[in-house]
Amino acid sequence: MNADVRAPLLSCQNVTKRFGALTAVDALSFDVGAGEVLGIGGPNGAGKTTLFDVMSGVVPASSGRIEFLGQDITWLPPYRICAAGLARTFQLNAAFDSLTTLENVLCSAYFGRREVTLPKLAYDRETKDRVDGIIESTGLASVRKRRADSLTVLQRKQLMIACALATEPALLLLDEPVGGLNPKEIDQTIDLIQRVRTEWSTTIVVIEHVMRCLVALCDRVMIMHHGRKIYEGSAAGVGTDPQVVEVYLGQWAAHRLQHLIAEQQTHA
Amino acid sequence: MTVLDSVLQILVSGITLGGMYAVSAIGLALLWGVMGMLNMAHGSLIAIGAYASVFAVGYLGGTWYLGLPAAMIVGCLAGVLLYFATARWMVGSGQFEMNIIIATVGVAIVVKSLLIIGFTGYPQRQPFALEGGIYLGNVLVPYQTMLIVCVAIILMMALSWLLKATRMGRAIRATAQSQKAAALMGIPAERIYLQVMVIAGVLAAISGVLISSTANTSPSLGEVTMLKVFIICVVAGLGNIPGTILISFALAVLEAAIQYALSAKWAFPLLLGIAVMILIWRPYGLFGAARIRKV
Amino acid sequence: MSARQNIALALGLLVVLAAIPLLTSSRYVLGQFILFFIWFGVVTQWNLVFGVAGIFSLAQMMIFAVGGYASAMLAFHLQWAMWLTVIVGGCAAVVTSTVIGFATLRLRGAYVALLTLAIAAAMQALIIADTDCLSFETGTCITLTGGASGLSRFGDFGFRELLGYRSAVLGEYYLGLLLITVGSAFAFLIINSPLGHAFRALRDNSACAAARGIDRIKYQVMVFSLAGFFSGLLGGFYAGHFNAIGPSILDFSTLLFLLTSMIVGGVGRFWGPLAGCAAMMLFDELLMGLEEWRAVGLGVFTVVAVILFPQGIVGFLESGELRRIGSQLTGLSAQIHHFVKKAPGQ
Amino acid sequence: NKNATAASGDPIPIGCMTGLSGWPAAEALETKRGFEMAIDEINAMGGILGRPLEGHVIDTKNPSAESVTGAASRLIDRYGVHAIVNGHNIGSQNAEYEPVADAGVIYIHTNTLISHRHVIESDPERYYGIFMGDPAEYWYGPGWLRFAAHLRDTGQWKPRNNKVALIAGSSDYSITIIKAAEQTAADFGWDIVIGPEIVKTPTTEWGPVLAKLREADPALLLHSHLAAGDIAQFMRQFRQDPTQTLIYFPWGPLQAAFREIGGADVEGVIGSTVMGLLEDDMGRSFQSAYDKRYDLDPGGTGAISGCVPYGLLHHYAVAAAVAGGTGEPGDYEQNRRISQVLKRFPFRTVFGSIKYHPEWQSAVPYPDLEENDPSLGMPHLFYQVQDHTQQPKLIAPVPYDANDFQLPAWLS
Amino acid sequence: MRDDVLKLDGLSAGYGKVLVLRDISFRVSEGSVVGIIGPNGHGKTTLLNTICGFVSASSGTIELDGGHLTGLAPHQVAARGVVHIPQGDLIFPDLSIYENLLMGAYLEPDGAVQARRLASVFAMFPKLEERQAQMASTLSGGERRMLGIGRGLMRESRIMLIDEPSLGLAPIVVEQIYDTLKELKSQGRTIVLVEENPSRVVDFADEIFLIDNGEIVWSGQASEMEENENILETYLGG
Ligand SMILES: Nc1ncnc2c1ncn2[C@@H]1O[C@H](COP(=O)(O)OP(=O)(O)OP(=O)(O)O)[C@@H](O)[C@H]1O
Ligand SMILES: Nc1ncnc2c1ncn2[C@@H]1O[C@H](COP(=O)(O)OP(=O)(O)OP(=O)(O)O)[C@@H](O)[C@H]1O
Ligand SMILES: [Mg+2]
Ligand SMILES: [Mg+2]
Repeated sequence: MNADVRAPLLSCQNVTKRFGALTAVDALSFDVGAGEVLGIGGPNGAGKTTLFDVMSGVVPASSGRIEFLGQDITWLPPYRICAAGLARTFQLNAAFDSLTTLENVLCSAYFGRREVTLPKLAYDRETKDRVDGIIESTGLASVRKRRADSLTVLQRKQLMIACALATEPALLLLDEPVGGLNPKEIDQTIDLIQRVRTEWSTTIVVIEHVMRCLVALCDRVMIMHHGRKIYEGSAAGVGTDPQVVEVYLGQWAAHRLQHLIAEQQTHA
Repeated sequence: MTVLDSVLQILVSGITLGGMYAVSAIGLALLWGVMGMLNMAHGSLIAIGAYASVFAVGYLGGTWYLGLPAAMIVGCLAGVLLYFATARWMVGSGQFEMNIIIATVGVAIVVKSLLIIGFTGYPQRQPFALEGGIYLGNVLVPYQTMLIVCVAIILMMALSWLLKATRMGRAIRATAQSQKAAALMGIPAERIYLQVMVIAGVLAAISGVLISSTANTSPSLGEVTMLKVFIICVVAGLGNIPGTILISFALAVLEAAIQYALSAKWAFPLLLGIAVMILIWRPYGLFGAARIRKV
Repeated sequence: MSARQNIALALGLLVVLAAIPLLTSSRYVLGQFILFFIWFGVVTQWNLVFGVAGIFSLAQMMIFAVGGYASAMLAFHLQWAMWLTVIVGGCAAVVTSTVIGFATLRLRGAYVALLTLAIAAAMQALIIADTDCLSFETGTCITLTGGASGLSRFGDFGFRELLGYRSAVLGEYYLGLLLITVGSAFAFLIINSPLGHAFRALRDNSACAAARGIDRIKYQVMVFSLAGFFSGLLGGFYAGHFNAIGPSILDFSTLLFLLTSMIVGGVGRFWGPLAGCAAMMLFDELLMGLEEWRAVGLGVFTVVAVILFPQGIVGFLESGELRRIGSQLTGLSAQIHHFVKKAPGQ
Repeated sequence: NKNATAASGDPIPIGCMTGLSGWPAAEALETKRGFEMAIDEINAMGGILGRPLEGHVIDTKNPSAESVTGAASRLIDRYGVHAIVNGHNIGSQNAEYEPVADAGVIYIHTNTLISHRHVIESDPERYYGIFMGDPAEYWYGPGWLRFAAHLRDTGQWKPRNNKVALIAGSSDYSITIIKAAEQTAADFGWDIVIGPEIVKTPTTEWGPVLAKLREADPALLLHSHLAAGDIAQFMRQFRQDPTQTLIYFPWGPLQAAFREIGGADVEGVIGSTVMGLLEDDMGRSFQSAYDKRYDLDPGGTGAISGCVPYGLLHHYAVAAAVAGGTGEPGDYEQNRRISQVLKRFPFRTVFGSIKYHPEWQSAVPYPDLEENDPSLGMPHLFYQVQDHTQQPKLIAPVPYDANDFQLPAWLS
Repeated sequence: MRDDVLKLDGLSAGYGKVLVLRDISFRVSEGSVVGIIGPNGHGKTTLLNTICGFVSASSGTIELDGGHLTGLAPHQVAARGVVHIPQGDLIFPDLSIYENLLMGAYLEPDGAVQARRLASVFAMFPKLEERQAQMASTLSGGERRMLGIGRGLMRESRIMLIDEPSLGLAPIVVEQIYDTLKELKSQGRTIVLVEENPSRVVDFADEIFLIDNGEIVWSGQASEMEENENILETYLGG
C-alpha cells in the first residue's frame, strides 16, 4: 500500500496545548492514514504525551481541531472518544490496581467498545469470549486472576495493550510500549504490536525512544521538539537529519540507528 | 444605640469569632492541611490545653499567667501520647489516611470521657484571661480578643515560614507526600510525625487556653468549633495557611452579620450553604491549587 | 473467596439470623438485632460509595435521615400508612443522594468529605430551627419537621395490631432481616457487576477509567443514587420501628460510630460492614457494665482495632491468617475423615 | 436495732437509665447517686413490705430513641425490673414508652416534655404505668411571664415599656419554652419585639444578638438558652452596655458554673426551675446527707440533680407498699394498682409535692396551673442571683420564698 | 585487593509468602561497578529494594562496610550512605523541582556542598534548572526520570543503587547519563546498576550478575559476557 492513497483516519490541525506560559504542543498538524503505523519521537518534554492526552480527551486542547473518522472529537470527553474507536496506553503503566487482570480487560471491553446507557448486572457471553481471546493473545493468560498491582512491568504493559484492544479501537495510541524492557522482551512486544496491526487491522501511533522499535514498526516517523514537528518522514531519514541528531539522538544513537536500518535493509 | 454602633458591634463580634476560629485552626491546618492527617482529636488537644491551665492555676494554685506554660507542657505531652496511640503504628501503611481518622476519633472519645470523669461536664472558669478592653464608641473590644487575634496571626505566619523556608518544613511536606520517598532521602518519617504532632499539640493547647476564657472551659471545648474550623480549612484550600486566617475572619464576620441582619437561626445553615457554593465553584478551595496526578 | 463461597456463607448466616427469634424471646436481644440490621444495612450502602467507589462522602446519615423524615412526615401529617411512606422515603433519599452526587462531582478526597458534612449539618440546623407552627393542637405547636423535638407516634408497620404488642418486635425483626438481605444481595450484585468494576476503576485511576470509556459523572451520580434507595428505606424502617425520628439522628457521634464500623470491618469489602458493625455493637454491649468508663472502653477499642487490623477485620481474615487456620482445619477434617473411614473396616 | 428493720426476702429489681457515658454524664452521675441513696434508705427502713430493692443503673450514652429504648428493654428483659425510676433522657422522644408499656411496669422519669401528656392521652389504658415526675418544660414560659407580671403588678419592678424579647437555644427544651412564652405573652400584657430568636447551642459570642436587643430595648427578656457557660458569657457581654431589661433564664443560673464564669456581672439575674430542692428543713437535711455520703463540697449543685430520682423512688416505694407490693413485668394487675395509688396520694418530698395529674400522669405545677394550694403542686421555684459568691436566693412562690426580690443594679 | 563495600550472604526475600529472591550472595568491592541484568519481573528491583530496606529479607544478611543493614529501616540505610535511585521515581509530587532536589541533600546539612551539587545536577540536566519552580507532578515521564537521577546525585554515597537509569529518556540524554556515571566511576564511586540494555552494562560495568527467577545464574567480568553470547541470547535476546 502507498501512504498517499489512504484516506486520513485522524487529522490534527493546529493542535495547541498550553500550561500557563509553557506551550507543550504548539500548533501541530498531521494526519494518520488508515492502516498505517506512525512513530513519534522527540526529546523529553517535547509534548508527545501531551499530544496523546489531547487526542484522547484526557486534557482539553487549548485550540486546534482534531478529526477522527470524519468526526470532530476535539471537545468530546474521553469516554466518548474511546467509544468512537480511539484508544491509548499510558506512559506510567496505568491500570486499575485493585482489579484483577481479567477484570481490568473485561471492564474495558464492556464500557469502552460503545457507549453504555445502563450497565447490566453481568457481562455477556460475547464480551467474555472476546476478552478471553485478547488475554490469550497478549500473553496474560497465566496472570488472569492476579491483581494488577502485583504484575511486572512487562505484564502491565501487556495489560494496557489488552485493555486498549478490548475497546476495539480503530486507532491505537501507544505511549512508550517498550520502555524498560530488555531486547528479548522488546522483540516480543514488537511482535505483539505487529499482530495487532494485522489481526485487528488497527491503525497505530506509537511514541518511543527506543529506535529499534520505531524502525521495526513504523511506516512513517514524526519527531517533535518544543511542541512542534521538526521531522516527518521515513524512519531511515531520522538518523541523518542534523537537527534531530542534535536535539534528540546524539551521535552514538544516530550511528546505531544507521546501523539498524542498514541491517533491516539487508534482511529485506 | 446608633447604626454605627451596631455595625461596629457586628465587626467586633466577627473579629472575636474569627480570632477564635483562626487560633483553633492552627494545629489542624498543620496536621491536616500540610500532613494530610485529619486529626479528629484536635478538639481534644484544645480542651486538654484549657484544662491544663485550669488545673495548674485553679487546682494547684499557680498564678494566672502560669496557665499558659503549663498548657504548653501538657500539650507537648499530649502530642507525644497521641503519636504513640495512633500514628506510631500506622506510618507507612497503605490505609494511613483513613485509619488515622478513626484512631484519632477513638482518642477524642477517650479524652473527652476522661475530662468529664476528672473535671465533671460542667463548664469552669478559665483563670488565664485578660480583663477589660477598649471602647470604640459604645462597643467594647476586649483585650482578650486582641490577644487572640494577634497570637493567631503570629502563629500562622511562623508556621507558614517554618513550612516554606526551613529544612524541617520541607521534610514535613515531603513526608506527607510520600513516606517512602522521604525514607529514601534518609528522613525518618516516624520522627517527623512525632515532631509535627508535638508542635500541633502545643499549638492546640495554646489556642485552648486563649479561647476558653470566652468560650467556656468544658470537655466539649474545641469540639464545638471543629466543624467550622474544618470548613474554614477546606474553603481556604488545604495547606494554605495565610488563606486559612483570612477565611476565618471573613466567614466569622459574615456569620455575625447574618445573625444580626436575618436571625441567628439562619447563621449556621447559611454559612454552610455559602461554604458549599464556594466548594462547588472552586473545588480546591478559594486559595488552593488543583493537585495534578499524571497517568 | 469465590462468588459461590460468598453466597454459601451468606445463606448460612441468613439461616442463623432467621433462627434467632426461636432461641430467644428477649425483646432486648431482638431489639438490638434490629438496630444491628439498621446500622449494618446503612453501612453496606455507604460502603458502595465510600469503599467501592472511593468517594469520601459523609452524607450517608443525612440520606438515611431524609428517608426517615420523609416517611415520618407523611405518616404524621397525612396519616399515610408506614408501608407506603417507607417506599416514598426511599425515593426521596434517592433524589437527595443523587443531588449530592452531582454537587460533589468536581471535588476530591477531603473536599468531598467536608461538602457532604456541611450539607448534613445544614440539614440538622434547619430542622432544629424549624419553629413555624403548622397548627396548634392541644396547645402545642406542630411544625413540619417536628423541629428540635422531632416527630413521634406517627404509626408503625401494623405488627402491633397483627401480632399484639409483645410480638410486634418479631414482625419488625423479620422485616429488618428482609431489608438487609435484599440490600446486601443488591450490594453484592453491584460490587460484582460491570457497574461495580466501573466504580472501582474510577476509584483506582479516574483518568485511565475515562480513557477506557467510563463516564465519571454518570457513574458517580449513579453510585449515589443506587446507594440512596436502601439507605432511605432503612431510614423509614428506623422511623417506623421506633415510631420516632429527631434531629439527633444527624449527630456527628452516630456518623462516626458507623464510619468506624465500616473501617474496622474493612473498607470496600463486601463482608466489611457486617464484621465491623457486629464487632462495634458487640463490644459496646460488653462495655455496658463500665458505666461512665464505657465510652473510654469504646474509644480504646477503636484505636486498638485500627492498629491491629489496618486492613479491617475482613482484610485481616483474608490476608491468610484465616486461610492458615482454615487449612489446618481442613487438614484435621481430612484426618478425621480418613480415620472414620478406616474405623469400621478394622 | 438496725437489723430488725432491714429488709429480707427476695430482692425487687428496680432500674434507672441515665447517660453515664454520653454528654449528660455530669448530671447522670448525680442521678445514679440519688437513685442508689434512695434504695439504701428504703432498704434500711425495711424495703417494700420486707423485700429489699436491688438497683440496676444502665447507661444510655448520648440519649437517643435507640439507646434509651434499648436500655429500657434490657432492664425489663435482663433484670426483670418492676419499675424504672430516673431523671431525664432528652432525645429519646418517648420511644422507650413502648417496651415499658408492653411489660406494664411502672416508669417514672423527669423528661420534662409536654409531649408526655399527648402520649398518655392517646391511650391511657396502655400507658397507665408511665409517669412524668415533674411539670413539662412548657411551664417555664408562662410561669416566667406570670411571675414578671406579679413583680410589675405588685410594684416591685416598674417596667419602662411592655416589650418582651424571646431568645432560645437550639435544643428541644429551650424551643418549647420559648414557644410557650410566645403563645401566652399577650395574656400577661406583653408585646413581643424580638424573636423567638433561636441561637445555636453552644454560642458564646453574643454581639449580634445584643445589638438587636439594644436597638429594641425591651423591658423584659426571656432567654431560654440552657447552657450555664453560654448564658454567663451573655451576661458579661450584656453588662458592657446594658439596657433597662429584666433578665430571666430558666434553670441555668442555678448552676455554680454560671456564677463562677459570670462573676459579678450575673448579679440580679432571675432563674427558675419547675423542680428543685427546697430550702426548708427537709431539703437542707437531704442536701447535707447527700453531700456527706458522696464526699462533696457542702451546698454544692450535685444534690439538685440527685434529689430527683431520690424523691420519685420514695414515692414509688410508698405507693407500692400501699398497693400491696410491686409488680413484675407482665403483672399488669398489680402495676395498675400501684398506678392508682400513685395518682391518688400526693407525696411531699425534698422538692415539694408530687401530685400526679389524673389524665396527664405528670406532676402538677404550682402555682402555674392556677393551683393555689402548695401541697397539691410541685412548686415552680424562682431564684435570683443576689451575690455571685453564694447560691441564688429563692424568691418565689409562697410559702417557699425565703428572700425578697431585689432590683438588679443595671435597672435604674 | 580492595575492600568490600557491600556484602550479601544467602539473601532471600519476597512479598508476603511469595519468595522473589532466593539465596543471593555477592560482594561489591570499593570503587567497582556491578551490573545486574535479567529478564523482566525476576527480582532485580526487589534486590535493590531489599538492600535499601523497603523489602525485608526473610533470610540471609546484608552488610555495608562490615556493618549490618539487615533489618534496618530505609531511612537508617540511607543514613549509612546508601543512595537508591528507584525504578518508580518516587518523587515528591507537590514539591517543586528545586525542593525535590534539596530533599535529595537532606542528609547533607552543609549549604555550600548542597549548592555545588545542585550546580552540577543543573549542568547535567539544564531542563531542570529552567523549570526549577515547576511542580514535580506536572513533569513529563523523562523529566521525572531526570529529576529522580538528579536527586540521587545530590548526596555523597558509600554505594549507589541505580535502577534502570535510561528508562524513558531520549537517546541523547541516556548518553549524557552514562557519561556522568563513567565520571562517577572514575572518581572511585561504588555503583550497583540494574539495566535492561545489556550492551550498556557490558560497556560500563566491571562485574555482571545475571538474575533469573530470583537466583544468580551467571556472574563474571563484563568482558566474559561478550564472549558468552548464548547467555545473552537465552535470557535477554538480541
Ligand atoms: N508489591 C508487590 N507485591 C507482590 N508481588 C510483587 C510486588 N512487587 C513485585 N512483585 C513481584 O515480584 C517479582 C519480581 O519483581 P521485580 O520488580 O523485582 O522484577 P524486576 O526484575 O525488577 O523486573 P522489571 O524489569 O519489571 O523491573 C515479580 O514477579 C512481581 O510480580
Ligand atoms: N499540567 C502541567 N503543567 C505544567 N506543565 C506541564 C503539565 N503537563 C506537562 N507539562 C510540561 O509539558 C511538557 C510536555 O510534556 P509531555 O509529557 O508531553 O512530554 P513528552 O514529550 O511526553 O516527554 P517524555 O518523553 O519525557 O515523556 C513538559 O515539559 C512538561 O513539563
Ligand atoms: Mg511522554
Ligand atoms: Mg525492575
